Amino acid sequence: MTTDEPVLHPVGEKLPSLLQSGEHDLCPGCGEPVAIRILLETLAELGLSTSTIGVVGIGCYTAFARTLDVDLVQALHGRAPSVATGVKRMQPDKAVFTLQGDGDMVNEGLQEVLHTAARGENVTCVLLNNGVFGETGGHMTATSVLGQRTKTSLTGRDAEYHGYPIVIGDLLAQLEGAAYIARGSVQNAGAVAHTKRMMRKAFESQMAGGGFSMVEVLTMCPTGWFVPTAEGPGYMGDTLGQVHVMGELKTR
Amino acid sequence: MTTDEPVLHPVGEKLPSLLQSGEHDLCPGCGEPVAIRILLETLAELGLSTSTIGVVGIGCYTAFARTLDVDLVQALHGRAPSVATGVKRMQPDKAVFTLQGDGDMVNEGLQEVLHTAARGENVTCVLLNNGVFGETGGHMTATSVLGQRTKTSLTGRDAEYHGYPIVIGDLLAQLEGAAYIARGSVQNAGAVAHTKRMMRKAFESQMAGGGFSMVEVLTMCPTGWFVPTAEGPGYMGDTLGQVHVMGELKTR
Amino acid sequence: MSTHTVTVRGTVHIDIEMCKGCELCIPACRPAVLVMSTDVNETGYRYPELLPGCTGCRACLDVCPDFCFEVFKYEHPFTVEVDA
Amino acid sequence: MSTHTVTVRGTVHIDIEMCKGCELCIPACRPAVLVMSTDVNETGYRYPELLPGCTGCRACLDVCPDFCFEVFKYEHPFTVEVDA
Amino acid sequence: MSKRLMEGSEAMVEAAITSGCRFFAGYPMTPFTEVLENFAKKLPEVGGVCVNAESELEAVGMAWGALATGARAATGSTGQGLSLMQESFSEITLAELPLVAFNMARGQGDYFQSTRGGGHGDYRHIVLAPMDIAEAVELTQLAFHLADTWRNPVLVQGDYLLAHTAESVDVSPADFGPVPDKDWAVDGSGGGSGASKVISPLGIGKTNTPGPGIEGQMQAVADKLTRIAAAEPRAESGFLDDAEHVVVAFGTPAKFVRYAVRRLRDKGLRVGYVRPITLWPFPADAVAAAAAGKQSVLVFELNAGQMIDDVRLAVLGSAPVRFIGGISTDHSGFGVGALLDVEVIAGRIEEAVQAGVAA
Amino acid sequence: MSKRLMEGSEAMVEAAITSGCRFFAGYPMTPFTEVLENFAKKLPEVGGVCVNAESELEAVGMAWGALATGARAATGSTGQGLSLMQESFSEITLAELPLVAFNMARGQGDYFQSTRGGGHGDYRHIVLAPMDIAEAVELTQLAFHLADTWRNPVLVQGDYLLAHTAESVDVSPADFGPVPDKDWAVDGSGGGSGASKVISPLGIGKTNTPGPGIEGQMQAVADKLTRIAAAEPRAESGFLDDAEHVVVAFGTPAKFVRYAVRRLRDKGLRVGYVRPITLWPFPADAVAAAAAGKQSVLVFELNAGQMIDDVRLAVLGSAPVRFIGGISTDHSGFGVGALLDVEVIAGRIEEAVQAGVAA
Amino acid sequence: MERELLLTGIGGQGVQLAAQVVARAATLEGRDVMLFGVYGGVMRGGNSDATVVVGDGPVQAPPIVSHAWSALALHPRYWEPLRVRLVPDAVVVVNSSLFDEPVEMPRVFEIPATQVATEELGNPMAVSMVATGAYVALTGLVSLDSAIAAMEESLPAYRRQHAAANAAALQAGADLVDALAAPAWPGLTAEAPA
Amino acid sequence: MERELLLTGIGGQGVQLAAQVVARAATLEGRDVMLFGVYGGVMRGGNSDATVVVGDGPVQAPPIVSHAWSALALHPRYWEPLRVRLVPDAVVVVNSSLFDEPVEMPRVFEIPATQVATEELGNPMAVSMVATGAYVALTGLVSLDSAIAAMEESLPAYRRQHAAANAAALQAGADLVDALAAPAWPGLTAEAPA
Ligand SMILES: Cc1ncc(C[n+]2csc(CCOP(=O)(O)OP(=O)(O)O)c2C)c(N)n1
Ligand SMILES: Cc1ncc(C[n+]2csc(CCOP(=O)(O)OP(=O)(O)O)c2C)c(N)n1
Ligand code: SF4
Ligand code: SF4
Ligand code: SF4
Ligand code: SF4
Ligand code: SF4
Ligand code: SF4
Ligand SMILES: [Mg+2]
Ligand SMILES: [Mg+2]
Repeated sequence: MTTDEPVLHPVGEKLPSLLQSGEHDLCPGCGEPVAIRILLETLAELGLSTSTIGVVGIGCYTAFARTLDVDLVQALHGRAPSVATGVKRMQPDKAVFTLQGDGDMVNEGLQEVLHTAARGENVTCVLLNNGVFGETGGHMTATSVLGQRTKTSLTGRDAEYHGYPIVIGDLLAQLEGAAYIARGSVQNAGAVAHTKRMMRKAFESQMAGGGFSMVEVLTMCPTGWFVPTAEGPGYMGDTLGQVHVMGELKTR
Repeated sequence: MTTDEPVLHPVGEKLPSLLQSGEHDLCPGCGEPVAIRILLETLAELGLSTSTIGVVGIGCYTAFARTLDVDLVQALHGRAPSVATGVKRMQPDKAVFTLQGDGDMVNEGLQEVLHTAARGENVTCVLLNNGVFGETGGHMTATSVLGQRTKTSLTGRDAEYHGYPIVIGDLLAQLEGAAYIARGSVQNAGAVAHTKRMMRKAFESQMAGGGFSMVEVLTMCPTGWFVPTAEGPGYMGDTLGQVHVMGELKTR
Repeated sequence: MSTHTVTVRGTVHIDIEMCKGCELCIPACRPAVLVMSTDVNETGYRYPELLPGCTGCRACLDVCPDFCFEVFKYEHPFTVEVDA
Repeated sequence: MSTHTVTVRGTVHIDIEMCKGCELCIPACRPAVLVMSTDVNETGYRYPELLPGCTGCRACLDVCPDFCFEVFKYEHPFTVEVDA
Repeated sequence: MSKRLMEGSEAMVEAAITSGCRFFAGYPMTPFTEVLENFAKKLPEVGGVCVNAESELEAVGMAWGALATGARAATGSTGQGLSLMQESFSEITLAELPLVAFNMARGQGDYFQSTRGGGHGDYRHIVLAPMDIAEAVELTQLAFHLADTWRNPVLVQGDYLLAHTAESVDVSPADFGPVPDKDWAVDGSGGGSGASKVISPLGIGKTNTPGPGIEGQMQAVADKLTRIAAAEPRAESGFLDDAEHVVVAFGTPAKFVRYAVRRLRDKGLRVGYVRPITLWPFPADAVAAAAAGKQSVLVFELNAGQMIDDVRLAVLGSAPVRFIGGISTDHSGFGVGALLDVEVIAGRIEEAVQAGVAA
Repeated sequence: MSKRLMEGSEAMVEAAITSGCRFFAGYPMTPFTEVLENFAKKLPEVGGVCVNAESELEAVGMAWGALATGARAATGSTGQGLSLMQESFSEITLAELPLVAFNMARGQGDYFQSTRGGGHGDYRHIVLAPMDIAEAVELTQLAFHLADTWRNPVLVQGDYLLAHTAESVDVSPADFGPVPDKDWAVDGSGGGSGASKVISPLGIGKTNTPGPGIEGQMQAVADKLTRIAAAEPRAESGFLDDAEHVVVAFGTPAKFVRYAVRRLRDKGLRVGYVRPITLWPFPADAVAAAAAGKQSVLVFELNAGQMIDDVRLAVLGSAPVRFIGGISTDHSGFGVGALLDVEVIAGRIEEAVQAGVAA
Repeated sequence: MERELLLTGIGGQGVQLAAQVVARAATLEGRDVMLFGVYGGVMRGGNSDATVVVGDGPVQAPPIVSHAWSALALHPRYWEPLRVRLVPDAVVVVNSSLFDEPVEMPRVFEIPATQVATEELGNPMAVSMVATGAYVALTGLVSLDSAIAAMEESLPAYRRQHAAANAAALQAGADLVDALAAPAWPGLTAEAPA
Repeated sequence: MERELLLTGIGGQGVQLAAQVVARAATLEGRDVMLFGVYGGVMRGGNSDATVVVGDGPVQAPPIVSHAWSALALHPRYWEPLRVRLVPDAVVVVNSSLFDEPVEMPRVFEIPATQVATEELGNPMAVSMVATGAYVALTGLVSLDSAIAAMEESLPAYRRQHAAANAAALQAGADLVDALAAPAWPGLTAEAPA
């Protein structure tokens, strides 16, 4: 190796500019922080750092309410879309987003997000979909796919016993009030880059007054799935990713 | 006219066998009693009179809880599908239905019906969809269509201001747990007959263990729409009927 | 006054006191043998009256929100002469 | 022992104390210049170490859940000899 | 401004708007519906927003969001709809957001829900119970002021009669003096500066500006509630001077009671009344003072007996406390029953007084 | 059956199942989650059903439906989740369905919610507050019995410690004697007979068999609650004989208090305790008896002061009542804080006693 | 001083409009007013009652009054429960066109309101305005001018075209009675109604 | 009579298993037992504490005890807050392999548990079992036999294969100490542990 002092150009900061600290208690191999980085970078790149209000749901990601360097409102489990509605109506020029998990958005708060979308509310909902209630110990949620392992479906979700998953992105895409709906993932670096473009489009749509937008991000939960961290992305691709398929589901 | 005493065969009883009284306080020209007749006749014709439990929501139709000669549980506004779930799980051999309005099912209880459907719960939800909260005075609901007149949209529902309608039957039909979803109406005698066939199929599906079924019936609410009773069916055809289109939306 | 012949296959009993005058039964009747009264019932509503020519199709019963109709078919249809 | 030549376009700083050993960065690195340590950090986790040949693509940074990476590109790429 | 004839719902909405309320969300329910209808009509006229929320849960969530931006905002329903909001009511109190909520109740059965906090945990809402429309106007305006002053929710408790009676009233803006700056509100400008904010019931802050933590937050709110309890009790009383008996009642029924007491005075009965205007904080001192030395304290409320607990806690055994109210509603359940009659009430007071004298 | 080592959540679930509970629905929330998990595991083994409901609102609705068929059924959550169930709690009480609900609370801040009815209207749930697992087993079994006896919901109030502590316990079926027939339950067979039924909170019946109407139903339930209030108060007490001071506490913290009192007795302090086992009906007579002639009544609860109202209502000024509890939780908010320490509690009792003597 | 007026009739007769007219007229005259209407929803033929209290200071009476100074009875169907709430010498204006039995009270004024509206005015919708005209003329609770102004205020936009006919009906009612035969306020002197 | 045992260590050392073993063993022996474990979730290196109380009748102590008769300390990191809750003459078994500083209390038993587990048994996962073996041998709170049976009961199905190694570790721990050097119950006499 040469020993000269070569000139270095930073191409990736350790922390996104909108994160006060990288420390967190989330599990090793968790996909949520990765998705949050995408969100924060997008906001900064769109110049929205000083004109954004986020509304945070309740799940593992809630821990980030302390570290995101963005004005935030902490909502109750499931209620973020309505809170975001109230925020947006009073601050119509600001970028308003929610950060929710599948338990939060698709179980407890299914009605909230659907009505918000139907209303064509001009906010962006960000869904971190891992198919489990991570925070309470990895139980099955309304998005867990058939065959998926969770704490309450250790041998895989079974339609007969547990019912069928709700493919929330597709459902939201049905609603006329929805302007932009897309589903990405943090399965690998390519997916991250792809998802980031979706995130950008969603906020661009909001800032253009397009109506409701939603970016769903499939995230690994090795803890709830009972898989080694390194196998998380692969397991996700084989299970969640087969049903909640990546792609833009609605553009307007 | 001849004056002989000719032989008469009854072809239509005044009251369905499952109705204790035909008196009710619903408005002139209301479509709800017509839909309820369809439901009751179907139950009787399928031989389910003594093995049916109904769960009634809150709306104008609630007045019928006193007169339906069927075992009933009165639920709170929006909550009937969960109550029906509890009933069905303990009485799996019985026919279990809900009777709900659009305000009840699609506003307050949207989440309940979607989760019940996704779970593939083997119950039949009957929706009386008039696009208004009739009971509280005719306000716009989540199913009111663009241009529809209601107490809160006297000049017609406007997407920009009021958001878009939820086409609930179509949405439910998306869910894998749904076995039979159909939309009829009581617009005229033909529609009544057609809707009755749908009602029959829904209960047949339930009794065969098919999973979730739903029959949506478009009903006139001349009071909430501010139209003369005789114009109710026509107005319905021009508004609600254009968006919530009659037909079988899912069969399995 | 000219007359014409009408076949009568059925008939209806109308509980006029139950009627709320909504007129939904009127267009439901294909042979158009229901017409609204000029008189009102106890509650103040006009109600349908039957002209000859009922087919016993029960369309009126099916669309009436107030359970006013009972429908019958004659075992043997017959004809009557009515004013045109 | 044979050697071969590797072009170095970038480098990363790894905050090994932040690392929770999930190994997600390992397959993310196309040139496969990240390998897990045999040693553990203060909290007891193994962590990635950089071999020569980084391209500065920031894939590791993008997939790391624990904000361990800082990525740089060299203004002038250079080559090194490494053991095969 | 001269007096105009207005229904209670309309007057309260105008009062809210003169107080600067610019956001409302609600879901129809008798007898609250007209409050929503009036907000829907009048807020857009002043550049405000009224959302016909899809349910009570959405309604309170929307108000939460609007409040977080520093706007004056409100929601409401009947007690039944408010039951659905209890999780939010509890946590919004911990988050110290100045919500105003209208409970157009069915009868007076919601006293416990309103005053004890129907939700989980330690929290209280200031509860204002007007007896008629003129007072409803005044207390609605006060509600927004108190909410902002204390950063605590305030409930305006009415009923079917208050909503649907019309009175000639004057709704002019009221000035209660300044309220603290809303430097806690979020407008989105804090991002990236290291000084962004978070509005949370959990006592969290940011890494750079840590919050008090959950225990600290709960304790801070509890301490504040203790201060409110000392500062804000309100009551009205009458005919106490030489009274031997005192009747306690609140809300619309108190207007019946007051009228009945006046009639009984005309008949020579030495009876007075005290009317809690704030249900929480309960005007325990006023009630205790009114009860002092009386032969009996009679409690009239349209429920199975709820405020009577607070009366007993105020009186603490120093005078006998008797219940002369009860459940009363018409067939609709809207809470306007046979007991809402001055004659009946006067009769119950007389009976109780005689029973007391006999005993 | 011999004793087995079981966590509280597991023991309560086994107790429920031995009591014939065959339906459960719930939604995870710490520290209630394990109750749900145990029901999910054990109910299918006995032919019962546990539904992982999609939210608390669904959960209570499902239980409502199951109860209507005559099954023994339950739901639960933490106080926060129960806040979402308040509309249903109120109305299910009016519908007279024998719900059992578990509140695995975070601390003791839900006392008001549990005892005053957090929802609208006049209703009460019987509230049982076990102090440890053995008692939790017994009271869970009693809960199902009381619910059926009175056709009224019963709440079993626990906390983080109760859920997560393991004890060696014996869960054998308990026999509390017969309960009334469930002739009101629906099984679908009534249709077409003219004798079909309707289960409703609104007091309606059918045309053929009219109900009492809404006022009648509300009054009937209120009257029943009065009878429950007389029949069902339960309390435990100790060291009262020569005591000069008495401490009142409930639930798990009462076990700390009892232990602390015992230690203080060893040190010669003349202090006793009384522990409400039913929070509603509150054992006012037992507390009043315990307080009679004492120098002070000390109330320890892990909240800002809620049960103290009931203690004051029981004692009615006949002895000074002092609060020695407080808000206390760890950073998670789960309610296990620094006050849950025998030393600290004993210290507070000693201090209060000395302050009382000094005063 | 407070003056109470109870109104009763059935759906469709215009009871609520009559109550509005009196209440708004009194408001126009600077009095304090309270108005509470109870009506059984949309159903034709149902009960329609209302209460108006007019005071010379803030109204002390609660919205449901148990002792009323006067009544306006357009239809006998729901008259009885209202009658028991009148003071013994209450001023009672009765639509004699529909009351078969005479009302046995000391100060009853029988007005053939339905007959006047239908036959003289050719306007069956005007029953309540005829009776109201008579009531205000008899009592002077408010002036006829105020009543007419109040009637115009009370009509929703889409009914403004009825204003003139209603005014005529009020006048016709007033013309049926002796002005101030039962004065509401002390010191009122009889003038010809405007 | 009640005997309290506080356990402390860090995530991964097996503290919760050790607590289970003692609690279940006592249950097997017919004693009344209470067990409360607090552990900081999934994170490696976090705090892992537990409390066991064994009684000869229903346990009176609350789940968080402020005066404990004994302690088992596998790691020094969270030792201090636990130490203050011990009675002055508490029986303390310390994993001397990881404690740099000696514990200054009258009845401390230093057991090189990590060293024995790693070096002698070649089983680094067995640290807590070695220490538990020593503790039960020293105190007789439960018998070693019961501890072994309880250990088998405590293993989840997918870990049953570790039973023999754990049994050996318990025995190895017991062998490190003088049996009943600190007897838990009155009247216990020293026998060679089984
Ligand atoms: C009303 C309510 N019910 C239940 C909970 C408990 N709870 C907290 S987080 C959570 C699950 C969160 O799941 P998800 O949103 O998918 O987030 P994840 O933990 O998977 O990131 C639940 C059920 C709660 N906080 N509030
Ligand atoms: C929780 C709750 N919110 C509001 C209401 C008030 N409410 C009663 S009926 C009704 C509307 C019913 O609408 P829908 O179900 O469409 O029936 P319809 O009256 O149109 O037949 C409402 C909002 C209620 N009963 N409960
Ligand atoms: S439980 Fe799952 S979602 Fe939660 S932090 Fe751990 S891996 Fe992430
Ligand atoms: S309001 Fe509408 S739905 Fe209700 S009874 Fe009248 S017409 Fe029917
Ligand atoms: S039965 Fe048919 S033909 Fe006869 S009246 Fe009715 S609709 Fe007309
Ligand atoms: S449909 Fe029925 S209610 Fe309507 S007019 Fe005909 S008979 Fe009367
Ligand atoms: S920047 Fe790219 S090449 Fe360099 S270590 Fe990271 S992933 Fe590998
Ligand atoms: S992805 Fe991050 S946390 Fe995971 S092993 Fe690599 S550096 Fe460590
Ligand atoms: Mg999740
Ligand atoms: Mg409707």
